[in-house]
Amino acid sequence: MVSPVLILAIGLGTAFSLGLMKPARTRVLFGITLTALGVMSAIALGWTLALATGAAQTAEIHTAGVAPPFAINLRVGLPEAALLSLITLTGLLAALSMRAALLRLGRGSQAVLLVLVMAVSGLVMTRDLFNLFVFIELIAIATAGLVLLSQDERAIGAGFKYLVVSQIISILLLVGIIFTYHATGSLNIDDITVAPVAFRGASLAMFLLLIALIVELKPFPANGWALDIYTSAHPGFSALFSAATGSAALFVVDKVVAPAGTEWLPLLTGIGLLSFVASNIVALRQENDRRLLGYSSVGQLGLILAVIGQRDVLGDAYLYVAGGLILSHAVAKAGLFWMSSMVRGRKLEDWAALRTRAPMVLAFATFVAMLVGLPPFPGFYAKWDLAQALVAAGRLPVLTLILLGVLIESAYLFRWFGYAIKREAAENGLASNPVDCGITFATVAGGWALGYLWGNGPEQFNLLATLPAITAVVFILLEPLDARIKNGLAIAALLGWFAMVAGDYDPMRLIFAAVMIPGGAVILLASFTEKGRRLGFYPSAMAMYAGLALLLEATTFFEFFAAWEVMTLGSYFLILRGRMSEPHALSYILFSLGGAFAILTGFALASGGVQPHPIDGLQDVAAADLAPWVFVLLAAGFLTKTAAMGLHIWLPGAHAEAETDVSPMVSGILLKAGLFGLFLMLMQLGRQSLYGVDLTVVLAYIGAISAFLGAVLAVFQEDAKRLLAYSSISQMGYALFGVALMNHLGWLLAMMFVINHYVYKSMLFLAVGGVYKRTHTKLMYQMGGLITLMPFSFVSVLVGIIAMSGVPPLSGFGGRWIFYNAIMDADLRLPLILIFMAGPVGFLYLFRLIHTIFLGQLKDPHRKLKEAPVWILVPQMIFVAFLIAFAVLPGMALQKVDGYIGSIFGDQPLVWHGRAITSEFGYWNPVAIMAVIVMVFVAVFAILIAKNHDAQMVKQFNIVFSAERPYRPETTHFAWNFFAPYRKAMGFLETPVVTSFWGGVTGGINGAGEFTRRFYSGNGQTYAAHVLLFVVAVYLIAMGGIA
Amino acid sequence: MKDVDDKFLKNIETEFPLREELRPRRVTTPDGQEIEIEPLKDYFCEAAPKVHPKAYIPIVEDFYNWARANSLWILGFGTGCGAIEMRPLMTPRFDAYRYGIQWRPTPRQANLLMISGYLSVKTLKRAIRAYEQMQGPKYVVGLGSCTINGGMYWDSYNTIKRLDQYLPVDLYIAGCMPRPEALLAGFMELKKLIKAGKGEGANKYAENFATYKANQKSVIKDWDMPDYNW
Amino acid sequence: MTFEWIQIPYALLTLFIILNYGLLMTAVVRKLAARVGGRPGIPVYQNYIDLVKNFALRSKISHGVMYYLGPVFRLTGGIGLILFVPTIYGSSWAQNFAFAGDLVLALYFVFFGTLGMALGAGESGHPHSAIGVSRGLSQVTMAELPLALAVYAIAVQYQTLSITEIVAAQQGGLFNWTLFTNPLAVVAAMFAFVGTMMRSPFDVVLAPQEIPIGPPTEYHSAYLALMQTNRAIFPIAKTIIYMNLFFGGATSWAEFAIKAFLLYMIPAVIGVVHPRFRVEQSIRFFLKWGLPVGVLAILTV
Amino acid sequence: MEMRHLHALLKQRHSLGQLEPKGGKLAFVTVPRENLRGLLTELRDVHGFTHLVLLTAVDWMEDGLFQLTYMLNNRGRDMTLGIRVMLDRQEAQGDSIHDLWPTAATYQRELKEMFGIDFPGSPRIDEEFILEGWTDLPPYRRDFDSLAYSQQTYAERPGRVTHDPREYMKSKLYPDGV
Repeated sequence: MVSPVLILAIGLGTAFSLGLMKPARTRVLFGITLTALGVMSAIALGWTLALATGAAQTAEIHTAGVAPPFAINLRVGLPEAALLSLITLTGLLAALSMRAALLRLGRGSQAVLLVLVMAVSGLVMTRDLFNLFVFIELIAIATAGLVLLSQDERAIGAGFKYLVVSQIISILLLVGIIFTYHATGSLNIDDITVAPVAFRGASLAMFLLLIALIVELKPFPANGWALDIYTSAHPGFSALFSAATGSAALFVVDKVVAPAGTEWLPLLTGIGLLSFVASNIVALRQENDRRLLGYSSVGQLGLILAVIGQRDVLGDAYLYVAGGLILSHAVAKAGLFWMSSMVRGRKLEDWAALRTRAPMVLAFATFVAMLVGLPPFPGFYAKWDLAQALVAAGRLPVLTLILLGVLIESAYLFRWFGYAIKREAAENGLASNPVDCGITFATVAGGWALGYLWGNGPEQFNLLATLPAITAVVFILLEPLDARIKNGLAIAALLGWFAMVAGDYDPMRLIFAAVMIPGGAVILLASFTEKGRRLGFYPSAMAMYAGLALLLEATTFFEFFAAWEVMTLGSYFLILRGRMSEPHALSYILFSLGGAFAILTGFALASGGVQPHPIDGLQDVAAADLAPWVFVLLAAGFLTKTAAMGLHIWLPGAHAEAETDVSPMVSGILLKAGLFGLFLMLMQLGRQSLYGVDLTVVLAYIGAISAFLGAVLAVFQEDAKRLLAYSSISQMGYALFGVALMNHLGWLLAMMFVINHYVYKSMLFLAVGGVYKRTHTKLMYQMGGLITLMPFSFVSVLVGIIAMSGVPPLSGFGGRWIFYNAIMDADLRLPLILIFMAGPVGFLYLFRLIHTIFLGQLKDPHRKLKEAPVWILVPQMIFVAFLIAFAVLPGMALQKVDGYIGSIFGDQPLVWHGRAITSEFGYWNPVAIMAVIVMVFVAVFAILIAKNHDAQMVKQFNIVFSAERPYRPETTHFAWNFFAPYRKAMGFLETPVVTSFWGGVTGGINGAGEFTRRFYSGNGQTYAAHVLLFVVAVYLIAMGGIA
Repeated sequence: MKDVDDKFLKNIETEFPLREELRPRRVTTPDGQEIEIEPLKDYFCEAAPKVHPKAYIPIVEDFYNWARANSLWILGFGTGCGAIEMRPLMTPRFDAYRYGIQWRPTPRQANLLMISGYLSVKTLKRAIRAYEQMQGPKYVVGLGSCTINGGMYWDSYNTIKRLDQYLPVDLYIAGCMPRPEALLAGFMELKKLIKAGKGEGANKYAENFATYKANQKSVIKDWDMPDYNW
Repeated sequence: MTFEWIQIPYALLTLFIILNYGLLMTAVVRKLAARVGGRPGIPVYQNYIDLVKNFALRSKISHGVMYYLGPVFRLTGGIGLILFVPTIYGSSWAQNFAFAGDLVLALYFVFFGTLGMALGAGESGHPHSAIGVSRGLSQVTMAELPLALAVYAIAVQYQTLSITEIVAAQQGGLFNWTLFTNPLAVVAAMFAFVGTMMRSPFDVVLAPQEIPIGPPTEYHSAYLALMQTNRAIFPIAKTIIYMNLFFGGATSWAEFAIKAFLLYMIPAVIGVVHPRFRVEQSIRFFLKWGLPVGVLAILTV
Repeated sequence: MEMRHLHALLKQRHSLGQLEPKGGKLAFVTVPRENLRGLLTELRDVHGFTHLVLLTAVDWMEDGLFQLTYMLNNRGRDMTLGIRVMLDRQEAQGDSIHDLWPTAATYQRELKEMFGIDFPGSPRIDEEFILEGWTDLPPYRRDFDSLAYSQQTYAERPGRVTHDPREYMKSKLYPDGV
């Protein structure tokens, strides 16, 4: 093993030796610089590997051969080694990224870069306070020098401001060091630990040390100077500044605070949280990509500072959590800065240029997911463990603030990602070249590798090692293939997985699995219509299906949550593919993440920090005091997914604007995940009361209100897919109501809805999508009379709406029959009224759907339309056949589930004999119903044929029109505002109360961001004053508490 | 014909242009194709009316005719001042309902068209349309002298003078206007005709379709509909 | 109960009786209304003549498949409704095919004909048809609500969904009728009854004066004849359900005839003295009067 | 008297013709075409003639003129004033007043169809009013011979005879010729 001191030595040595060489041979010089950085990285990596595998022990290096405090000592443990690798690698890649500037400015700049990397590395290794000071000074000078590399004029100002502030920091630090020496008699960090920190001077010393280091972390609001650097410096350097310097500074804080004692931790927590939340709020309003990244960096550093503040409760997991967050931040932020060097424009929208390069989009997605802490990246694992620890220690407010911050952060990051995918891409907006791309992809690879490493941690569930997740990743690699081949593979993968696992599931899980996995395969048949490569679709879809598959497999809280997040992420990318879906996908991911955080908190509350915690263990807390809170949190999360009224506003847009084959996936399948969660939760927790209110009753009310309002809103839609989306809200309301009844038949009803809603909603979305493919519009009133041109689509819509409205003989009726039997012995009477109202209202929008599209007057441009593409029809016809079969033989799916639910509730209200079903109250004989109806229908039809077989077939204008004739089909088709009389009576229900509420919330946060942003005036003196005021304020608050 | 001034007629514009909404037009389909729309062909059925034979068994036809006679559904369409004379038929004093006579608001369900008085050319077009949209067997009754020979509108520039030139009239009820009693008497006559199997106006119209059309088109200059309004 | 072949002729017989009863009764009601107005009115057999006449029309047109099937759906809905509900309590043969399903089936099958008719009318392409359907559906959403609540109330009251059992529970005297044991539910249900019988003040669907005549505007000949047949059957079928649920059912055909007639007269009488509601007015009416009664009914059971 | 007073008042600003009173409440006056608009506007806005009762035309074929009559009514004082404008029959063009009274547009459409008098700028002026597919002279022009037209256009039932009512009734009532 080479000594790690060589990292410093090589850095410094090369920097000096550069000065001795001929300045003209720039390429050689640059090569030497790179080599030096490469060697430094290699050493760091070697140490990391050795330490991680246990091949080496933590190295203590004493310079000058004497023990501290008489000499400087350096330490390289695993965290140090990992950070060193990060710093040196970032340095190497940054050098590559800045190659043009470095070559232009020659050896001096390269030397400064090397010094910076060396100094940052030294900062990590050293255990001596004064040495620390020296390195910080070195960093300050080197940074100021490198800032000037940029050709941006603002960089000069930024560099100057930076120098001013660093001097303040240095002074504070120096005074702190002097005080410390005075107090402890040593400058070695390890000695401070031993010495008592009892008297006032010591805590003041500690305060000065810490505050200096904290200001180095650019906390909000004392950070105006740093943001100017991010905005104006070369992005290659900004990456280094954010990833390497920031991480090292954090490490130093950690180093210093560890001996100082736990009483300092709340200070760190407070500053960290303030910085995290506030920076993210301000970032919401940023237009400039690099400044936004700057705010995000500040926020992330604040987050990690807050995590350092939690080191007392994190215990063994501390390194895992903090490390995960630091590495996620560093890799992602560095990657984004380097990418920004390729994007020509500085506006966020300019990133749309990335869209032309699929791998770049992948890189962007990777970095965004890493920053937000989504699976499978280290931040995700870290976030989970952090939440567990915080809840176990009773620090819910801290967790809440962190999650709030993450949510805001995801808001602007995903908005930005949405811009990149959806906005107009400028010509030549991307200055891509092999080197920059290489840097970016190296970073991406690093990110994924870290994800794998973190998943492989002790006692962890490695997401990337599961078969479904691997499949999803494989589909990223398969991207160059033709879409049809990929589609075939995807279907095979889904069916294969189902065949593999189906045997192990209980009947209820089996139904969910059948809907989610082979059900997904059936919908994928429709994707055969798409030609070309269809980049991005299959990885996203397979990620979603992987999430669903893992969800069903999950046995522990973590597995469940991880699967949930994977599913959310995959579906977000899927939804974002829609043509107009940018804002809707954003609101989808935000609501989903909000819901997911509720689930996270709920799980953490339930597990009490015990890892891993089996899902079945949830029932152990059912009797505990916190059980109702767990119930509320989990339910909130699941209700967000099922889009219960109040949390529904993401759904209509997301489902309506998605692509033809995506809408049925997200509507027919994805919504069921929420129901699945509710089932799991209720099975374990049972009824819970909060302040005397039975929470299942609340759920029932929410379900009933969703069922009713969803239906009413659907009635007023002009857009066919939006109508179906609102209808989903209503249908999920029914299912929710059934689940919340907490009796056997209620659950059976919900299961029936799981099957039925999947079938008919997928069918209707596909049919409407097929029509959209031909007419290029979703506005129903622009269509009309398509029945003769698209008979198959018509049949599937017809069967779909009969089934959905519950009219016998199709399967929807079964749902209604079970519903009536279920409510017979329920105590809930009032919400029933809403459910009863919802039924006929549903009839309204369904009729409108079929009438305005297929009946009425055919429009001019549609006269020559063809039937929808055959591959869109195939799944529809499968669904039609299934619906009819299921109507006659409901037992084929329900009987087993019925038995299973019976085993949960310990009763068996339904008796199945032959094809007939009897309950305590009534009976249902589907075969007889079908037979009678078919017989009567055929008989009446025969009479009509006998009389009217010779009827003259007429055309669309051959109608009696009060003795006039129709003018144009557009003016004859009664379609727009179809239920105008209904609107007159019930239109008040359309008032967008919920939308206004959420609009107010986002508006408020944005307003806060706008207000806070004015704080940054751009004036160096003001910034210096900020820093001083910040120090004074913190002093007053902190010393008041500590001393 | 002494009044006729041969030099008078000055057809300024003999050919009336087809109305804009009926002219062939080109539209772009959603796929970007250009297609030709011919409204009269694409939106209206072009088939000619058919002659419908009587039921094969005479007694069945007699039974049907009896039913038709006792279930006269009048199209609620008042063409002229005579419409006012129909309203009393619904009142207690006359009550036509007792004879199986009812008013229907849609031609599809009506089988008796009452031309109640003078018929301007503009209304004639609507009357023809309404008649053709009724389903056979169907009957036409002309009310008042205006439908017989023009009556007081004998020299009007805008009213037809002889209804049977344009529609197959089964029965005229004379008078200016005929009173409700006369109308009832006329209905009784019509019933007799129908029961006797003589109410074959629809078939007559189909048989002499060309003649009727020629007559109609000679007065309706802007023929803006298909030849037969199904 | 299970199926035996003899039930088919029995059911056809029931159907025959009800069809004739319906044709005669609607004519009698019209005649009564005429007499009130001082007119002689139509002959009582007029419905038969109209039916024959419409079947005997020679020329017909068709607007398409759904237009053609609309009346078939409509009549199937009416006939099916009769067949799924036991007509005479205690009769060995007038039970029809009630073994196929219970009250829930009857409630939901009502929509079968409505849906088919609406679709058929829709394909005719006539705006009045669509307007009529829009009005009718809007109105029915609220009009049916009190019935749903009342049905739930009495199902809970009798602890069964089987119509036969509900009728059985009402036997043994006038005061065993739901009318007296649960008056609130009956009042609520009667709101729905009046609201869905297509009579004034709730006949804005047809509204002959403004949108002649709503959904059936384009229908004629045998199509119309099928719909007329349904017009005779369907109100009776509905009346049978109400009779069975709220008024003690019928143990003989005579009782059936009297009860059905009296029930049918309720909307007829209300209709002749009330002007028409607009859709939003009737919706508000049901919200204001029907809904509270229904809510009381389910809360007090 | 009131009418004369008004006439005298208006005469100061507009070139009015002689007032032709027809009883106390109704009078007519003729104005040149170019004075029409100003006069109407003043009558409407200043003198309370807010109601356009009718706008009609008379065909003075022999003089080669069309006469337009604008009947205005002052509701408060129960006065009606008829304004006459003479137009050249050959040119047959009037000035649209649809911006003063929107209803005038309908009258002007009727005049266009029945007399062939054009009112440039009037809304929907070229659309058919009550005639459809009319191809002949405007039917209210006096050179249009309604009888001749109807005989040439509409089929007649043979056997129609015209009686002199006086002679006919005499023969009916006193068949013996007493």
